[in-house]
Amino acid sequence: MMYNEKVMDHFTNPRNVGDIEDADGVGEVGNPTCGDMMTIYIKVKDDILTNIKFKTFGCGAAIATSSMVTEMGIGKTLEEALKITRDDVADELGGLPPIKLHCSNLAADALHKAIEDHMRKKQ
Amino acid sequence: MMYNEKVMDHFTNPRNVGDIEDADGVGEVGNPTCGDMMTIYIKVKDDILTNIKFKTFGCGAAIATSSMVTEMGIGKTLEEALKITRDDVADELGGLPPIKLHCSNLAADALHKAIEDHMRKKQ
Amino acid sequence: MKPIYMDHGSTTAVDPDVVRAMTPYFTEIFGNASSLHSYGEQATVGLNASRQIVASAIGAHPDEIIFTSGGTESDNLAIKGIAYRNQDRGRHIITSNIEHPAVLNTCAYLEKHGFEVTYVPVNDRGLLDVESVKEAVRDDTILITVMHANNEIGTIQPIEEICILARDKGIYVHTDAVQSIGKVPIDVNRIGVDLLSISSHKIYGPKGVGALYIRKGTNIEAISHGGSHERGIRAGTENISGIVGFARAMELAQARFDGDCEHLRSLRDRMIGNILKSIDHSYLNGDLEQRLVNNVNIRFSYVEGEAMLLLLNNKGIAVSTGSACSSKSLKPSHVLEALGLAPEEMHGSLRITLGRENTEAEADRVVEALIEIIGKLRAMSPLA
Amino acid sequence: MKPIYMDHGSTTAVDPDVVRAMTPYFTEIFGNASSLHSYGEQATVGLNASRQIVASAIGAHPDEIIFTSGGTESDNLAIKGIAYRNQDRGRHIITSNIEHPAVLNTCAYLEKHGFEVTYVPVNDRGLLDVESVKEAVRDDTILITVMHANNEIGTIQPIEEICILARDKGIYVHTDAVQSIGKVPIDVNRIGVDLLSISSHKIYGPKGVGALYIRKGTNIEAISHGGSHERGIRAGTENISGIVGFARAMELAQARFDGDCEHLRSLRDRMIGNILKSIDHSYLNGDLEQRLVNNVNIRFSYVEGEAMLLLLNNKGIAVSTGSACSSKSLKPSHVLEALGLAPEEMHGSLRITLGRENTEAEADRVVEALIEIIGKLRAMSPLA
Ligand SMILES: Cc1ncc(COP(=O)(O)O)c(C=O)c1O
Ligand SMILES: Cc1ncc(COP(=O)(O)O)c(C=O)c1O
Repeated sequence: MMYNEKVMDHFTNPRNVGDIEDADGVGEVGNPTCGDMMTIYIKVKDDILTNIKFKTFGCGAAIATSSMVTEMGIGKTLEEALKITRDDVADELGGLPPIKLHCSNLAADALHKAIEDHMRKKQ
Repeated sequence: MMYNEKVMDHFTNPRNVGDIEDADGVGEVGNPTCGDMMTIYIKVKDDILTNIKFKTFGCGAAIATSSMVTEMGIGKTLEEALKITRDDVADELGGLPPIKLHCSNLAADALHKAIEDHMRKKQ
Repeated sequence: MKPIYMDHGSTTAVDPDVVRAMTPYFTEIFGNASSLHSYGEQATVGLNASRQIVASAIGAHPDEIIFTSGGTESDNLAIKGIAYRNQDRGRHIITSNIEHPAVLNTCAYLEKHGFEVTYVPVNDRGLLDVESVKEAVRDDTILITVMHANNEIGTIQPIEEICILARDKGIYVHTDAVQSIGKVPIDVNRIGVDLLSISSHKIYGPKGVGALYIRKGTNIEAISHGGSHERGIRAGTENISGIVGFARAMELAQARFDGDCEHLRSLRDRMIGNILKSIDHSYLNGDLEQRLVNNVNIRFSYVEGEAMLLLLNNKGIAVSTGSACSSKSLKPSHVLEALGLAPEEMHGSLRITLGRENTEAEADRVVEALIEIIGKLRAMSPLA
Repeated sequence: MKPIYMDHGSTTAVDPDVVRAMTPYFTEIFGNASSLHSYGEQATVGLNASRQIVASAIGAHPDEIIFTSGGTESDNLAIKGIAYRNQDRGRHIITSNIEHPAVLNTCAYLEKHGFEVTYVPVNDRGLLDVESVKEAVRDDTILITVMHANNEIGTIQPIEEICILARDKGIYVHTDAVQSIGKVPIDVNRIGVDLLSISSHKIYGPKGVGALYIRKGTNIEAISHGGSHERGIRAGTENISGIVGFARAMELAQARFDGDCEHLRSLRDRMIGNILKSIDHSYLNGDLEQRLVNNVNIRFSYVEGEAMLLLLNNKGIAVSTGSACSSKSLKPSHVLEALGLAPEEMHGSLRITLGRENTEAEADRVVEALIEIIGKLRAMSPLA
C-alpha cells in the first residue's frame, strides 16, 4: 500500500470532519486545480484551541493530514499550534509517500491560516 | 526439420560413397572456404555411366545432393547426364531449403566436371 | 466478500486455458527457435503456429507479424521504425492528443531529434474529427499514428477514414489497438492500416509479449539490434512460452468475441445507467456510442479520484482513476484534459473497465459502493 | 534412448522450481504494478522482491537493476543509452571482435549514426589483451563494452583490469554477462563495472526477460519511451511473472553455484580430454584456463559442423555449431574467424555447452557418438 496503517486509519475514519457555524477562525488552502482543497474551522478560548473541524477535497493524504492536524491542534495554545509544521503532521502520521509530502500535505498551513484569521478578527 | 525426409535419408545413408581407383573421369568442385567440397569419380562404358562414387566435405545438403546425383547419373548416357541440372537434383530430393539451393547444391557441377575430364582424357 | 476486479484496461488475469497452453513450453519444449536440432525445431513449430494464429485473428499474413515484448515496444518500433526509415521523404508525423504515453512520449522523443509532430485535438466527447486530421497533413507527412480505442475513456477513433485519406497521399498509418483488440472487430485489410500494435496482457494473456502488424512492403527499420530474429526487425531470443500464451489468448478472444461483447456491453450500460441515475452530479466522460464495450468512465463532482479508489479498494473493489500508467504520477490525465474538463472535474474521474468474468451482481455491488463512498466523501468536501 | 541436451549456451529448460514460483503470477497475483489497488500492490511486492533478489545476487542495489525483455535489449539499452547520453563528451566506443551480435550490431548501428567504434582483436586463444584495449583508448572514448564470457568458445575476458584502466579516464564500462552469470562469480563492485547485462533463459529461467545493472550515477538515457516504469529508463508494463521467474532462477543459480561449477567443470574436462584423446585431428577452440566451466568447443578437421550436428541430432543429442543465433545463417562464425582459424577449420567446429542436469554417462555417450559420426563423415570426406 502506498499509505501506512495510520494514514489509512485517518483517511478512512477521519476525525473532526465538518464545519463550525460560529467559528472563531477559518483557514482555506489549496486549489481544486491541484486536486487538493482544505478548509479548517477553529474555536478558541483563552488562546487555546478548544475545537477544530475540517472539510477537505483531495486525495487520501490530504484527508489524513487534515484529520491529523485537528487532533494535534485541539488543546494546544495558539502559539504552540502555529509551530506545528507540515513535517510534524507527516511524522505524526508515521510518514507519507515522498510524492505526497509536498503536494497534499497542506493541513498545517490551513490551521495556521485559521489562527491568523482569528487573530485578525480579534484586532 | 530444415530438410525433408528424402534429403535426410540421402544424408544419413548416402549412396555410392567412396572413390574409384581407376576412374575414367574425376570432377572436383567447391572450396573448403565455403564449407563445401565434392569429388565425383565416374566409370564409363560405351558412353554410359556404369559407376559413380563421391566424396564430400560439407553440410547435410551437400552430402545429400552428392548421393542423389550418383543415383541419378548411374545408367545414363554422358549426354543425358550432362543435362542434369542443380535444380533437377534438388527436385529429385523433393526440394531443399532456399538458403541451401545456391550454396550447397554443387553435385551436378561435379558430375559434369567428371564427364568433361573423361572426354578430355579420351581425346 | 469476494473481491471485484474491474480494472481490465490496466491488465487482465491470464486465462487458465492460456496457462495450460504455455506450460509445456517451460520445461519440455524449451528450445531456442534459432537452434538447428530437434529442440530448436519444436520451438520453431510453436512459434510459427502462434504467428499463424495471431495473423489470422486480424486478417494478416504470418510474415506481417513481428512479436515484441508488449504494446509499448510495438508502438516504439512502429513509430521510430517508420520515422527513421522514411525521413528522406519527410519528417512530419500526425497523432492525437489522447494517445497512450507509449505513443506520446515516443513522438516527443522524435521531436527532440529533428521530427515535427502535430497533435490533433479530440472534441469534448473524445473523438477525432477526420477533417482536422486531413487539415494537419502536409507534403512532408510520413506517418499518422492514431489509437484505435482510448485506454481511459474508451472512445473509438475513425481509423478507417483516416486510412483512406492517408492512402491517397502515400502516408503510413499506425494504430495502437492495445485496448480495442478483442472488443472491436479488427481486420487490417478492412481497416486499411499499415501498422497495428497489440499487447497480450490486456486480453487474458501473459505480460511481456505483444505484436506489431507490419503490412507487406512497408518501409521500416529495426530499433533493436542483434541476432536476425523476427525477419531482422526485432532482435532477441523469442519468448516462445509467452508468444504461445499470447496466441492462445488471441484465439480465445476470437472464439468468444460475440459473447464477450454482448456481455460487456450489457454490464457497461447497466452500470453507466445506474450511476448517472443514482448519483447526482455524475457525468460520463467520452462518447457513449463510439465507445469500448467494457469502458465506464465517470466524473463525480466535489470528490477526488484517489480517495474514491482507495475507499473502493477497502471494499475489495479494484478500479482506476485513469490510465494505470499515470496513476502514480499525480498529474491530471492528459486525456481528460483533452476533453476540455476543468481541473477539479478531472480529479473526480473514475475508470471502470469490465472483463469477461464480471457479473451483474458485481456491477450492482460496485454501484452501491460508489453511492456510499461518494456520499461520505462529499460530506467532507468543502466544494459540495 | 533419452535425448541428451548439451546446448545450454543457446537456452536452458526452465527449472520446475522456477515454474512453481511463476505460477501464481498468472491467475492470482496478476495485477499491473502501476495500479494503486491491492492487485497492483501485490504485483509491486513481487516486483520489488525480485529486484532485491537479482540485485543482491550480483552485489548491486535494487535501484541499480532495470528489468528488460532479455539480454539483447539489455545490451542495446546499455550501449545506445550511454552513447546517446554522453555524445557531447565524445563519440568513440571500444569493443572486442568476438562480441555477441546484440553488441556488435548495436555498435555497427551507432557507426552509421556518427559514432566511431574500435574493435580490439582477441588473440588466437580468444582472449583480449588489456594492453591493446588501453592502446585503443582515445580522448573521446566514452564507453568500453567487452563481454564477460564468450557464448561460442567460453573464454572469460579480463574485465576487472579493463574497468581499472577505464576508471582512471572516466570511461564507462559495460559487460555482457549473459553467459557468465551462474558460472563465474559476479560482484559488480568487485569487478568495477558500470553496466552489466544478464538474461533469464540462460540460467533455467523463462525466456523474454533479463536485466541491466546500471551503477548509481551513470548517465544513461532510455531507448524505449512510454510510461514511467523502471525509473523512466524502460517503459512498458512489467512482465511480473517473467521477472519473478528470473529472480527465482538467479536465487537458484546462487544457491547452487559451487556445486554447479564443480559438476560442470568435471564434465567439461572429461569431455575435452576424451575427445582430444580419442579423435585424431581434433583441437580445442579458445583458452583452456580462462574458460566457462560448461563450454566445450572443438574443431574436427576434414568434416563440416552442420553435418555433425544433424547426425548427433539423429542420435538424440543436441549441440550447436557456434552461436545459436548465427547457426541458421551459414556464415562462418565471426568468433572462430577472430581466432585466426582457416575457413575449413571453422566449418568443422562444434559447441557443446553443458548444464546442471547433464551426467557423466551422457558425456561419455556423446563422445562415443562423436567418434562414430566423425569416422563416418571423414570416410566420405575428400579432405581426410
Ligand atoms: C492504449 C495502450 N497502448 C499501449 C499500452 C502499453 O502496452 P504494454 O503495457 O503491453 O507495454 C497500453 C497499456 O498499458 C495501452 O492501454
Ligand atoms: C553473450 C550473449 N549476449 C546476449 C545474448 C542475447 O540474449 P537474449 O537471447 O536474452 O536476447 C546472448 C544469447 O543469445 C548471449 O549469449
